Amino acid sequence: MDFSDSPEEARFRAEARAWLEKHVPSERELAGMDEVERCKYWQKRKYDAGWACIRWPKEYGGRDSSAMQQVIWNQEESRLSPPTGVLSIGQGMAAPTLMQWANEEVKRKHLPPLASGEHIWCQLFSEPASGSDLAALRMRAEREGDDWILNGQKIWTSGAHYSDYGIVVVRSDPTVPKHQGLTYFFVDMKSAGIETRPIKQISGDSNFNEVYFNDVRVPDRQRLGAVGQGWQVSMTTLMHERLAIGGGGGLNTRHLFRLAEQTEIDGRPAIEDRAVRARLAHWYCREMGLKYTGYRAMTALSRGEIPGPENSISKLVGAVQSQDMASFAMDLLEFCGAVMQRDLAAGEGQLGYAFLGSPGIRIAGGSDEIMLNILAERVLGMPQDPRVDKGIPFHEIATGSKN
Amino acid sequence: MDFSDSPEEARFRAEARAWLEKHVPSERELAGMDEVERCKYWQKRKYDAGWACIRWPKEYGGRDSSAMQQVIWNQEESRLSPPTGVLSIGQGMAAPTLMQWANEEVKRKHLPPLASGEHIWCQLFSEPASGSDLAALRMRAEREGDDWILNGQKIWTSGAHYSDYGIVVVRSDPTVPKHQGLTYFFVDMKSAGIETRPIKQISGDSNFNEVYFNDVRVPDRQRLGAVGQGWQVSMTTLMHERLAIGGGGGLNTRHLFRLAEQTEIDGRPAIEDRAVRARLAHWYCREMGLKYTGYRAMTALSRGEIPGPENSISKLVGAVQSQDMASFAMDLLEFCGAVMQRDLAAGEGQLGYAFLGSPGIRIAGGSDEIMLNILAERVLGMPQDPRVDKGIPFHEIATGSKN
Amino acid sequence: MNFELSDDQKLVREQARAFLDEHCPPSVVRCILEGEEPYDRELWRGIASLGWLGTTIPVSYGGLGLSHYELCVMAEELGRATAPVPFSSSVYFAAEALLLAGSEEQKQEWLPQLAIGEAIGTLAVAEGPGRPVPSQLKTRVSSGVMSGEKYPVPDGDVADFVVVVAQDAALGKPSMFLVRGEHLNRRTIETVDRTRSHAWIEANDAPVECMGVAGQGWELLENLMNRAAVLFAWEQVGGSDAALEQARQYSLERYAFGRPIGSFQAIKHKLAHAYVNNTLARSNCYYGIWALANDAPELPLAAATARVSASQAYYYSSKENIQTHGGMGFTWEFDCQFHYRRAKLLSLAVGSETWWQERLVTAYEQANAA
Amino acid sequence: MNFELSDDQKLVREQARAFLDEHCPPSVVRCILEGEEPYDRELWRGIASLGWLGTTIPVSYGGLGLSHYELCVMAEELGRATAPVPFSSSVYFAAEALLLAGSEEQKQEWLPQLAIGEAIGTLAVAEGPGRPVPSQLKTRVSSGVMSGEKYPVPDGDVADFVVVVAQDAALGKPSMFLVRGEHLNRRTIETVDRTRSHAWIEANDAPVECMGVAGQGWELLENLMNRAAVLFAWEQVGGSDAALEQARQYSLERYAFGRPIGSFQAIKHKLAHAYVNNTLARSNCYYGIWALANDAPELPLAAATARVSASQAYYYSSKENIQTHGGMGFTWEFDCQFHYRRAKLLSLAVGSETWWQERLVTAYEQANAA
Repeated sequence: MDFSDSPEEARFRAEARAWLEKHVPSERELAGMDEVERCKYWQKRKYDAGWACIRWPKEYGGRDSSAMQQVIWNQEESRLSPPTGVLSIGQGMAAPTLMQWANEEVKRKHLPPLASGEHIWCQLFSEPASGSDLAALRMRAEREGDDWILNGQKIWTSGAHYSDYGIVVVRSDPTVPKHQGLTYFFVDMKSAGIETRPIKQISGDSNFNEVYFNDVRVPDRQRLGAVGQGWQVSMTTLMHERLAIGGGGGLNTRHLFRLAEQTEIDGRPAIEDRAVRARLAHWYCREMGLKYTGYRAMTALSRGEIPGPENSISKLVGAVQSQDMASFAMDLLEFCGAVMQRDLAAGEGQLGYAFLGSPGIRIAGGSDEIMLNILAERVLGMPQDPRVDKGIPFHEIATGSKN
Repeated sequence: MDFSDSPEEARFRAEARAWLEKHVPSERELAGMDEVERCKYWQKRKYDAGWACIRWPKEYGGRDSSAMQQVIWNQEESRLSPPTGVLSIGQGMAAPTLMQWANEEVKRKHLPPLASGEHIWCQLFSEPASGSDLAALRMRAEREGDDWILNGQKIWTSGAHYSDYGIVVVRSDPTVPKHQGLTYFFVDMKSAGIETRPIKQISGDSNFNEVYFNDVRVPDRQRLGAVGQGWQVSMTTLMHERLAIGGGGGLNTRHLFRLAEQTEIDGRPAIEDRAVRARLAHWYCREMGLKYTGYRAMTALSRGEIPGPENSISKLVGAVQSQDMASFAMDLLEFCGAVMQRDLAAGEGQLGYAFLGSPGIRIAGGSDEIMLNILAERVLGMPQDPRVDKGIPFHEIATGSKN
Repeated sequence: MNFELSDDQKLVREQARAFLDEHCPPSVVRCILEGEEPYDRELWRGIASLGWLGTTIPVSYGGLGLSHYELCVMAEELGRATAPVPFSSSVYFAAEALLLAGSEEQKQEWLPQLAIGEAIGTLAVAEGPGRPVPSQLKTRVSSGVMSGEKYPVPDGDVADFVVVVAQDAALGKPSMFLVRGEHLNRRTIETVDRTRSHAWIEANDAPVECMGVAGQGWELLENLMNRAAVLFAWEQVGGSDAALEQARQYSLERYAFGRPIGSFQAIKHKLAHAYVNNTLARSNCYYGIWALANDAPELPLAAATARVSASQAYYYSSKENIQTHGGMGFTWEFDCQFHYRRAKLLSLAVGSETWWQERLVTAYEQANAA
Repeated sequence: MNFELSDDQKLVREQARAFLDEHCPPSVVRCILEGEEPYDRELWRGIASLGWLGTTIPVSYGGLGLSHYELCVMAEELGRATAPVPFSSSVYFAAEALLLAGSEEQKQEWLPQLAIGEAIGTLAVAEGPGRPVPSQLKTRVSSGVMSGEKYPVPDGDVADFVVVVAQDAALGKPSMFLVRGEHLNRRTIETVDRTRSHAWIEANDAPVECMGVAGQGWELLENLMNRAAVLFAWEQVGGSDAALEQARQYSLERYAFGRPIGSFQAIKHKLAHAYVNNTLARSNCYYGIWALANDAPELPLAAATARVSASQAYYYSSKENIQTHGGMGFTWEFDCQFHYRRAKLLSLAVGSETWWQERLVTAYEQANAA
């Protein structure tokens, strides 16, 4: 057991680092660009030099690298924090789905522009009435000759307004049980009939959109998998989603230790208060547990094993902890904990921002409750809840007034 | 809002206290008696003076007192801690069931000896395969002329070995859905074919028994309610059980404060350690919340209202808290927390005893999970889990290898 | 034993609830959240016209002369409605401070105005981050004028006067002072809950009047905080019950996997825990209000007990209300955010849960040493 | 990056598990719980004959000369089996102490005997209730003889020698000493887990030998505790996994309401939480054993992190295992009690969770100050 690279890994790391240090664009170089332009700009540079999506096959724009090289590349790239965010859904979720389900023609046409950053993709799965219960989605697809006509509403779509394409799963047959009546497509987001509206969150951010489909025409050749096979195709996407989302944002214990050093309780640094110390120790242990669990996953990856359910743990533990830590940190500041006024609040109001953002982290990408179900069922092998909707035609399943 | 008695209440309290102070037997008077004898001795004295089961009608051995007078009596009696324990199931659970479901002849015959302490009753409900799911019980009753023949096993029966009678619910028809095939009896515990074995708990105590029924003959006149109505009759008993069991045993915060004053951390009293203080404060708040919830229930009672689900709360909060407090108290003693040797352990090893006893409190009288279900369903009006056994003949319901 | 509110007090609650249902629906709260107004003036006038602001102010000063029992049910209902008005500042802080420590002139000047909502008062304690310590107060009063800054001050941007605890230079100890709003520099500041306005205030040689015995400012503050803590706890319990009810209602109407999500144990037990927390907190609030209404020596312990359990209960129910709502719960459009914001704001309004835990144990020790 | 045990180390684990499955089934544990024997002698001989006791003892002293990586997987398996043997006392405490601070003679005398299980050693720190403080140790050594009492001492009733930290009268500071069992008064005492024997011991002018540098007894003890904490954490994680597995298995086999109780979310989520705790603790144990095996400066922080999370995980899984079993879970007859008792015992064996939380923050501060 050791923390150092193998000689090959070290060589690769040095090469990657050297290239990155030379080529990551400076703030000045990016001046005037919005976030989408920045990401595209940087991605194009990587693509031209053969450093884009390095684990992908060369013929689709990648480098044929190993999983471990991808991990090393990610570590090195993230050290320098170049702009990458808007590309992650297309490259991390849409692309693996295309690789597995699309025909060669589609792959050759669509994967290289994904790798180069020319095309941005988004994911259109959730609907207002189908969150945790994704397979309850209602958006309709009806066949018309060689095309399909899509009608309905999607929600929680990041980047819908700047995306070129979207992956979408829809109901092609409401008369069969819910998992059987779904079909999966990719759509041109510039198609007539698609309307996008941002959703404002309580933190004030708008990271998501609602997307309305009104008679949107999609050619049948943009179907992935067979008609009625949408659920299986979605599973490919979701498996990669769980790998893509981490503990995600929020506070960490380093922030908390620093705050406790800088804040006083009864005239002494808060870090000397044993009630504070006990809380810090508790959260630190869990954060480190996640960190080293990640190391174990990376090791498995480097040995060619498929990482297990570690990411469900990371998201579950991280989200709850981040909320409680934000609340506790605000308490440390006492009356002033509520202040979000930038010039007066500790850390420019970021505690309040973390507090308001954390409820979303506990839900996005699978709620706490769904994560616990996944761990219980898929890891511990415990039985599913009784499924009252099992085998029932979709249009006969009970729904409530809030669906 | 006030804590004092109304003038009538005060008068009653004074009367009760005066009698109690004069008549509660001294330790010397009780010397040589076992617990059962002590309880009977004291009960007989109360009965003879008209102070037994005071809320019961006079014709059944009571005093026709009000609910509030009963509360006051209980407060005054418990101040002096005379022996009462072995009578509580008969008087608190069997008697109310008889009052509601027995005919006049049975009531006149059996209630007075319950009030006088002459007869001790026990409750025979749970079975090895039916704990939380009481209605899944299997013990059979088959009709034979004017009698019923009982066969099977009951468990968790307190006091079975010294009881004169028992209330028992059994399956009289396994071919109908499970709640419909039950019938309720009272049985003479000296009947041929009844065998009792104590169950040892991990704390070393044996508060419960297994009771085996082998062709036990019970006259039909000892049936309570109609054939097949056993579930409804049981509900009467269980409603009174939930009133009878409280937070029950275990540690309280007063013990913990005292321990924290007497134990040192790094050469200072543990009570000065803020981590300790925060924990004590947390538990204290919950304990006081239970205490004042009890006051509210008593007030409701005094106004003739029926107490709500407070006792589910008390048991739920009290049991979990008692376990955590015992564990924490042992931690305060550090290495020595594990010691149960009477002459060396703090409080003569009672912490370890509380630690070992607390898992039982979390289960007896309804597990944490059942209590939460009760609160969610009966108080908050939330729906039941889907019942896969609903409407299915009992003998066709799925069972596992541990049932 | 009579550990219950009287029928009259319950009637007050019902009337308060009916009034707020009508005049303080979520749309009113949202209007303040999204707009620039510091509070809802129409609601404030309505509350004033019902006499709520003068509940515990003696009749001789223009109030209703009722007890704290009547006040606590109003607090509960205002909490339930997350009402966007400076009620707590004017009533729990300013009026209580005047009644505790005001001179006859001060009372005569301000109480009648507070009682009818013509004046708004508040209390300024904090001077930025951390737990205030009497010896370290930076705001100072010398020769009758005050200098220094205080923030956050609830409703400090709209208050006609502010009760301030400041270092009394002559004594080297804190005293309590009253300063008029017009003598302050002040600006509205952003907090986690914009439905309750807060300010940064600054005094530069602002003229002040002393309240109570000079040099006893900290003892007065402690007493005032204990009293306010009980009333805030009632507000918190009202809010917490409302958040639970919101979650419960949604869980019955929202279906997943062919059944209401409220039939899943994960949701049922979550809400049952919220119910337990709320019940324990409410019972502690009963004891707290008894201690407050009777000026009982148990007040410090009773207030801390009510305060800690109410803060915990409201945090839990407000965050799990969002969680129960799933994705919609954390959208701006849904109203779940009102309770989540308010829960945090109230939990800091008179000192954090941690602080009150510490106060609780201190009060316990003092009660048991006596 | 290679954050995993080697295939050889995993093989050691498999062999250990296979051996203990055969030679340490629940019936063996129960026999010690219910009987008068201090430990299972046959199991002890078996373990000794496999060389486990000498895992980290150099070959020159009769051991296997392997690393702590091999030792930690044995600790895990012994924890899983709740093995009733003095392994931790002899190996984590006595052998480690000799390797850290023993003189050449002491090593030559004791290590070969420890390695083959002919001698049992242990460590005595506690002198009754509370957290030991170096300046307040009552056991004293003066002119080469020791007086005082220590309890509880794990396996103190069967140990051939005891490593003791005692006040060194000549220096006024604690030193570490070795005292032979025959020079002690001792008696077996009852603890929460009778499957691991404990004693009260007393020295009356007992002859002792110094270990390590005189006056550095406390520093040695701190180091020894950090090392032992990592190994105990592995034992705890092994036990915690076994308790979870027991609960899981029962939940699949026990039916209520016509379905396995493991299909109810109350049970599923309970066990999922246990799984999360165990996984985090195990990952922290990986880091801990890396720090121990490499004598890394991160050891104090790594040990505390592993220790705290392992103590929490085992407490949770052992108590919720009983809860999952319902009524049968708290009977003497069922085996759930083994983990519940052992979890508590181990969580105190080298200092409580609270203490280690305190040590963790201290280590964090030191690491970040450096």
